[in-house]
Amino acid sequence: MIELTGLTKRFGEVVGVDCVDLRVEEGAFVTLLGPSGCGKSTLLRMIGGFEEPTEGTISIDGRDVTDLPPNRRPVNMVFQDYALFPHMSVGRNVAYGLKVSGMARSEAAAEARKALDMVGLADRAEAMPHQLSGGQRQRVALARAIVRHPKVLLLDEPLSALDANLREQMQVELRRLHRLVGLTFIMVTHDQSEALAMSDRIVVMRDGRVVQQAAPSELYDKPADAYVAGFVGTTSFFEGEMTRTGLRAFGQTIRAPKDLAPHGRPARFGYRPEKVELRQGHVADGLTGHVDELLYRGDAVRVFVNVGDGRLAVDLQVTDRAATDGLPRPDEAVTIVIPPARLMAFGPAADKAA
Amino acid sequence: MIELTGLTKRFGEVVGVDCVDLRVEEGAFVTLLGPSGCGKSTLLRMIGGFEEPTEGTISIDGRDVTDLPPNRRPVNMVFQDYALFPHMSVGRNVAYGLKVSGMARSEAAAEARKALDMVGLADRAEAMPHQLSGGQRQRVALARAIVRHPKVLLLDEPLSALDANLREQMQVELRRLHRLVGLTFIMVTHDQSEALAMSDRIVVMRDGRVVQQAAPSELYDKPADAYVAGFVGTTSFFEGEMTRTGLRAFGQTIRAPKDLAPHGRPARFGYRPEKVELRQGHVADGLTGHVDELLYRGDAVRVFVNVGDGRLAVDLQVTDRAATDGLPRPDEAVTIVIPPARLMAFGPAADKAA
Amino acid sequence: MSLAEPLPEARLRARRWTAMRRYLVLSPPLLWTVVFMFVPYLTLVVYSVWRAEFPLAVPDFQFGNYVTIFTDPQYRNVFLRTLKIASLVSLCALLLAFPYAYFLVFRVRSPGWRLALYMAVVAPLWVSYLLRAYTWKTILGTNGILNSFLISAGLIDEPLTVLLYNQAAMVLTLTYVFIPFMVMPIYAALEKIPPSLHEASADLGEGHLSTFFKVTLPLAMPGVIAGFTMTFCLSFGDFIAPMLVGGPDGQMIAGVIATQFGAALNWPLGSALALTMLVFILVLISASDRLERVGQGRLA
Amino acid sequence: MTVVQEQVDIVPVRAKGRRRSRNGLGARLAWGGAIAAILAFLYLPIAVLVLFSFNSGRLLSWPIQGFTLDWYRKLASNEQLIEAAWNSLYVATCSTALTLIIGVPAALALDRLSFPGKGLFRKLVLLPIALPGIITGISMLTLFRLMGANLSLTTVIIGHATALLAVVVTQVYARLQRLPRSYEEASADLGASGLQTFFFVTLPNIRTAVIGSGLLSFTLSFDEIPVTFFLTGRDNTLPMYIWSTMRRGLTPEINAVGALIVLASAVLVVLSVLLLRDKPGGRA
Amino acid sequence: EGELNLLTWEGYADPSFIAPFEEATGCTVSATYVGSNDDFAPRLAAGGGVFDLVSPSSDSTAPLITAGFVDPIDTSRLDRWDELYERFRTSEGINSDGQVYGVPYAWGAIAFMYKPDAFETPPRSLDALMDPALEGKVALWDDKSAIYVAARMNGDMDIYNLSDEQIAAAQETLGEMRSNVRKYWSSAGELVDLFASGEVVLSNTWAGYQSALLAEQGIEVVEFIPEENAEGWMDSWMVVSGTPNEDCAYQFLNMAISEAGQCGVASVNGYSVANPVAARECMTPEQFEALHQDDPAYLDSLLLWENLGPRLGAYTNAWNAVKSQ
Ligand SMILES: Nc1ncnc2c1ncn2[C@@H]1O[C@H](COP(=O)(O)OP(=O)(O)OP(=O)(O)O)[C@@H](O)[C@H]1O
Ligand SMILES: Nc1ncnc2c1ncn2[C@@H]1O[C@H](COP(=O)(O)OP(=O)(O)OP(=O)(O)O)[C@@H](O)[C@H]1O
Ligand SMILES: [Mg+2]
Ligand SMILES: [Mg+2]
Repeated sequence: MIELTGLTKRFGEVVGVDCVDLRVEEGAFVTLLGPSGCGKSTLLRMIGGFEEPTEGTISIDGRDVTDLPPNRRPVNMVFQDYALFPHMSVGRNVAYGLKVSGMARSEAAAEARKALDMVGLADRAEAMPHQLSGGQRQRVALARAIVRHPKVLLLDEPLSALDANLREQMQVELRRLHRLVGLTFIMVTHDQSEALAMSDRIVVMRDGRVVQQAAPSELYDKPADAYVAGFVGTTSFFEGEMTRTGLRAFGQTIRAPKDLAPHGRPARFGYRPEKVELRQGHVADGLTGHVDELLYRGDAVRVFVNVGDGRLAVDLQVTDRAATDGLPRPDEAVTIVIPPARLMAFGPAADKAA
Repeated sequence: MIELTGLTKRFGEVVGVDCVDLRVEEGAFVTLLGPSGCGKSTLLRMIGGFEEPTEGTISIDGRDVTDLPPNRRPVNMVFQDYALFPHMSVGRNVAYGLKVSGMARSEAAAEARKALDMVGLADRAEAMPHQLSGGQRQRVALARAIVRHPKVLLLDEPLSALDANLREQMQVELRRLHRLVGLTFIMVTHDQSEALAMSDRIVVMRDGRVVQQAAPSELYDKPADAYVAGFVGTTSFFEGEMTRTGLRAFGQTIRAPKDLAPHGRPARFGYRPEKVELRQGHVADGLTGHVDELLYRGDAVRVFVNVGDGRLAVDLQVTDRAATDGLPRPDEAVTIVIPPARLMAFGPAADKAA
Repeated sequence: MSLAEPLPEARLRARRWTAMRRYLVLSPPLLWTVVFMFVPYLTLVVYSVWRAEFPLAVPDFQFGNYVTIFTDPQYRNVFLRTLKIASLVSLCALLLAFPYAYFLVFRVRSPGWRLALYMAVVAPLWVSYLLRAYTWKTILGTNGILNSFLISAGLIDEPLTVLLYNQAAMVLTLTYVFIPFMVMPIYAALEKIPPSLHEASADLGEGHLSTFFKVTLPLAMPGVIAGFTMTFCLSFGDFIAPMLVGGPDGQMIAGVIATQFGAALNWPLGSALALTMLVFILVLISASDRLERVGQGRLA
Repeated sequence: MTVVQEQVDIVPVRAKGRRRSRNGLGARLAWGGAIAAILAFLYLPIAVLVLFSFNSGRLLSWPIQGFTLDWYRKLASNEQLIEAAWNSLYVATCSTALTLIIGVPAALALDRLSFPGKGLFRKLVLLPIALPGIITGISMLTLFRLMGANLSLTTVIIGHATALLAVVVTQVYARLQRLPRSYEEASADLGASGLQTFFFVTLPNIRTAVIGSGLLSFTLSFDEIPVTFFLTGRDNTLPMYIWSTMRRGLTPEINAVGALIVLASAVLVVLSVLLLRDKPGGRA
Repeated sequence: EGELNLLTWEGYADPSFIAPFEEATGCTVSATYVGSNDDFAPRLAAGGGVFDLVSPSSDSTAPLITAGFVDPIDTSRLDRWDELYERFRTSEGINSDGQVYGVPYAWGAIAFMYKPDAFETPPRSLDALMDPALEGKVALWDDKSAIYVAARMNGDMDIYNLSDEQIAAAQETLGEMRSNVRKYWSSAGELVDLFASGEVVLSNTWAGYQSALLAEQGIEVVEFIPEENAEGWMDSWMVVSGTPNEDCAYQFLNMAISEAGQCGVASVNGYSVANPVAARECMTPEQFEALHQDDPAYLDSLLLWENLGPRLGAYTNAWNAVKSQ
């Protein structure tokens, strides 16, 4: 179990990580998610021992490791650029960390082979890193990290250098490996779909602070604020105000749970585009507007609707029921019907949403 | 109208573009789609005049332009890296094409301003390119290309350098601009969702040849072969054989249209993961297997199911009906039910699918 | 359109014009290199098989000059001495340059300081070669600055004469003059090593020193080879330091070549010597090039 | 010949900071001492040169005898030296202009064109930078002899231009490689002719490399000996003059010349650092 | 009008007598210096049309004449031709096919000089060069003349007709001497400097010249003719063929053998001169005597340099081999 207490890192004026408290259970797959520059890497690197915290402590299994150098922590890292030693063969790369701790050459080679086997590269032990594809290098980096049987495996954007197909494949691989070795994984990513797909638990960061930590489905369905809502999945935002009759926005009123937001004060609301319905013409209890633009996506069509001075999105599932022929056309009048349970409310202060 | 006849480009041994015939109607938005190295850029660059065709001709509006240098073709290009001249202000970048053709300075500036206005950047004319964000640079590049009123606008992966959010935004912008200026757009992309979202017509390329040209929805619903099916959208493939009772695969038989494929010969079949149903336990007339792994994606969950020696995918819409709690768990027995109309068949020769 | 069908006249003309424009760009440099580089090397080859006859040489075809070079011990002596001195110079420069470059890349944190210290080694390149070499003569002389300083400081009574007019003085001077050529490529090579490699090594349990020998040094090899080759070639072809600070045993191969073109007035022999040197250096360069590429392929 | 390309590419700066070191004071002192020693080795001679140019005694020994500007005065009235300096200036200017006129198209051709014999062309152009000047010098001497051309400053200029071509080509080529081809294509696409593209787009973007390599080849030409040694007629360049006076003996006057050259070089270095620092707008 | 480009020795174009000449004739003079007689032919061979006048020693003139680098002299245009030493006027070095190619100018000995304060007993013989006490204290001219010196040390006095064995022996002697040699000097100034800065105490020298330069710096040296005798030399001016400045050249030649040139070169360099008549006019009697202008026997006693002809290669090769060891 890893425990971070009041962990802070300042680079001169810049605050990289700002007083983070975090507990990671043994065997969990935790993802640090956030936009570029939010401090994910810095946090991970402090756990790995590559940055010294300005304040706060890090303990692993109850032991304070805050001041240990990287080579003395029970933690290994998979670097974003893999950091394979270019002058050593794959086998020697993987065995590198074993020989240091005094393991005999033959034993180390055997261990390395086992680790390579686990990532499906047992036959490439003789190859040089530059002879491997991106996905293979990735897996060598993994093997090199797990061969030392660390307590925790740190992964800094392990899939960002791979192309889409390979990324999806490696996501499945990583999940499987996690189940197989039973280690604690802490992964950094800025890709929300990756975070959703892979983790048991997601830690959303912003400006060096933790904004929300939750299981993926909880994060998607109950984002803590507009920032998370905009960052994880797509959210259509609009300004409105709760009244006694419902939610009033764009001069129209729709049904909404009474306690969605404080009455009589303008606030920000939103919904997931795939959770709402689009009807032709004007329909009561919906937001009526005109179709602006359609983006076809194969399995769905995203329809942008101009409502008053705002623009809202609706995702239509392209099923047999609503084939492409039945799609609305630009400038057609349509109404967006939002199930009240699907409305999300955010405080007025919430800003900067996608 | 652009017409390519037998257009071929060889680089020594390598065939970049292989005997392509293509007609692009005036005012159309055509996308060249294909994986890296399939010859999209080469084709576009031949239209722009940056590569000399080895064979074949290019004509624009009936005039043969095959041997004209780029500066004498009624065609302009938006480069992937924007290629804004870093030593000129935004205004001078846009006016450049006018000045070199001898337009007076003041007139050129006025025209440039108009073009910048069209992309919403009239107030940034004095800025230097490096002071702009990625999306703004993109728009300057667009303005610079359209200011010369070309007959055709070529776009080589115009959005690939932008991050996901901005890309979606620019997709909408580009569509709008296309409607606004009424020019012919020919765009290159390797991103199928971008191609689906933006174009009137998609030209799928592979190894220098055109594999299929069709409207987006036609392409998605009726891919010409396994290659297109795998490349555009997701397809789950499996091997099977048509028998009199239906389609036999993994030792199970499911219902299928009689004329789906020749009987008695092994062939390749597939379906779109979002068009099928997943049922718990064993159900007649479906493919039964065990859940392997789940990837959560917010609005959907992709379930991988091991059926016999194959692995199939099913996308479950995460709606109120099937909340995340109701999801199958790894190793649970499930059955995939494929509506017969959703089955796609590909010849036995079809290979290399995603 | 089929291949056999001839292109229309207009299209042919357009193609020809494009081709011509390329040659307009290309021809001045091409002409220059052919006339002033390729032909001179050829004339050198021609001279080398001619026979020396007063005043210069007469056409002939024989390899006597090469036979002389490879049989007369005086040329072997000078060649070996030049080899020795150039190697020593490269070695000394390496021993000074590597720590310096290492310090710049891995120990200096401020980019400003790094730039300043980098410029500090490169800047002397801009100061006259002759003057830099000459200063050592004034420093090392019997009554020179170093000796008089040591005497006035009471460290020695008699001036040291071992400082100047010998091979050590030549090595010192050449090292001084050519050290920037060693620092630059080593710096570039060290600079290219991703910091994550060092972190990965630490992560896997290695200490500083073993990381240096297992990771840093092997990856810096391309730079070391490049710097070594450059320094070696430059000092190998020097004939000025021997005349300034060399003693009676200071003759180097370039000096011998200069003599053949001067006092000895034996251009054919001189040409043959120069070509021998040229071939030697070409072999050296391509060997080091290959070594370097092997090393760089890995980092790519 | 990567040897070459690396060594002339000017000043890479790495911006990213590194991890704070965990080592103590001892290591830092040791490093500091070593670096200081290397810097002393590099700059002590130059300091000596400048210091002794003000030495009133003839003998170059410690301590210096007194302060004087005599050597500078002598130098100012030394006609031969002044003429040599002018000759050098003339040679350096002409050969720099020539190298740029030949070298920039050569770099363009190497980077943008493909033509038969390109490999040999590249090798030939780049050769002189690793080759001892003496070989360039004598090979051109044999050529001029064969052509029956008289040795003069003109032959020196041709020699310098040839020897220094590689400097310009490598630097401009390196810059061109970093310059996306799409700029030129965009320019052609927007209707500019080849010349318009070169002057409006290419040249402004390789400006710093052209100026930088020009400055470098100017300094190198100003300081050139091995090639000049074989190709000069009766006219002396400054280094040849200094060389002959040096061979004739130690004269403190040379310290004065040296001090002036150090001053000029310092100005040049500062100038080139200023000129070559890419303005933010100039970066690709 | 016109210019003159001299390829000559240091001191032969000294402003003290060149400046008046330039003023009187309007010919501007510039000079390039050689360090050895071996430099003349290569400089002319590397490309003509550069120099107008050269001043090689009489042993090196023959190749220049054979190669056609120099033109015959029209002695009728020289006012004082007949005043020159008969021995020089008719010397083999400047006469060929009945034509005269050079105008004798100055002569002297390749003497030795030493620093008196470094010796208890002044050296008399060349053996001093091998004295172990002088380790690293000797300098030697970087010229084939070193072979002549070594041959005499070996007792081979016919130094211009050495056999291969004798040359090899000389080469060996020079090799043994090397531990004593600090530097092979290649210009007058360099030798001066070696003495002035205390690097060496014994060397051969262009008699009269370097010792005078050292005296100027207040450094005392003593010249001597060793027991093994010394070589002698005589320099003459020659007109480079095809010179566009012939008029100036002849004006210069006339000046050179007049009082201006003769006393000029004598006082600047300390060399003896070729025109005793002019010398008597402008020299003090002491100087006249000191320069042996009145003593033809002294001239005869010197081993005056001779053209080595086909043997030249053997000598230079031997000397190069010494330097390469
Ligand atoms: N060595 C450093 N010196 C100064 N500032 C730093 C340093 N490292 C990181 N920072 C700053 O700390 C903040 C967090 O950086 P960090 O690298 O952790 O971001 P990140 O979330 O990993 O971003 P990305 O997704 O781009 O990798 C940023 O503002 C960054 O500029
Ligand atoms: N100048 C060239 N010389 C040799 N081969 C080339 C050249 N340009 C392209 N090719 C080859 O032609 C083929 C098509 O290249 P092209 O650039 O058109 O692909 P692309 O579809 O644009 O790929 P990407 O998506 O990676 O840009 C590739 O195999 C490529 O290697
Ligand atoms: Mg990061
Ligand atoms: Mg492309």
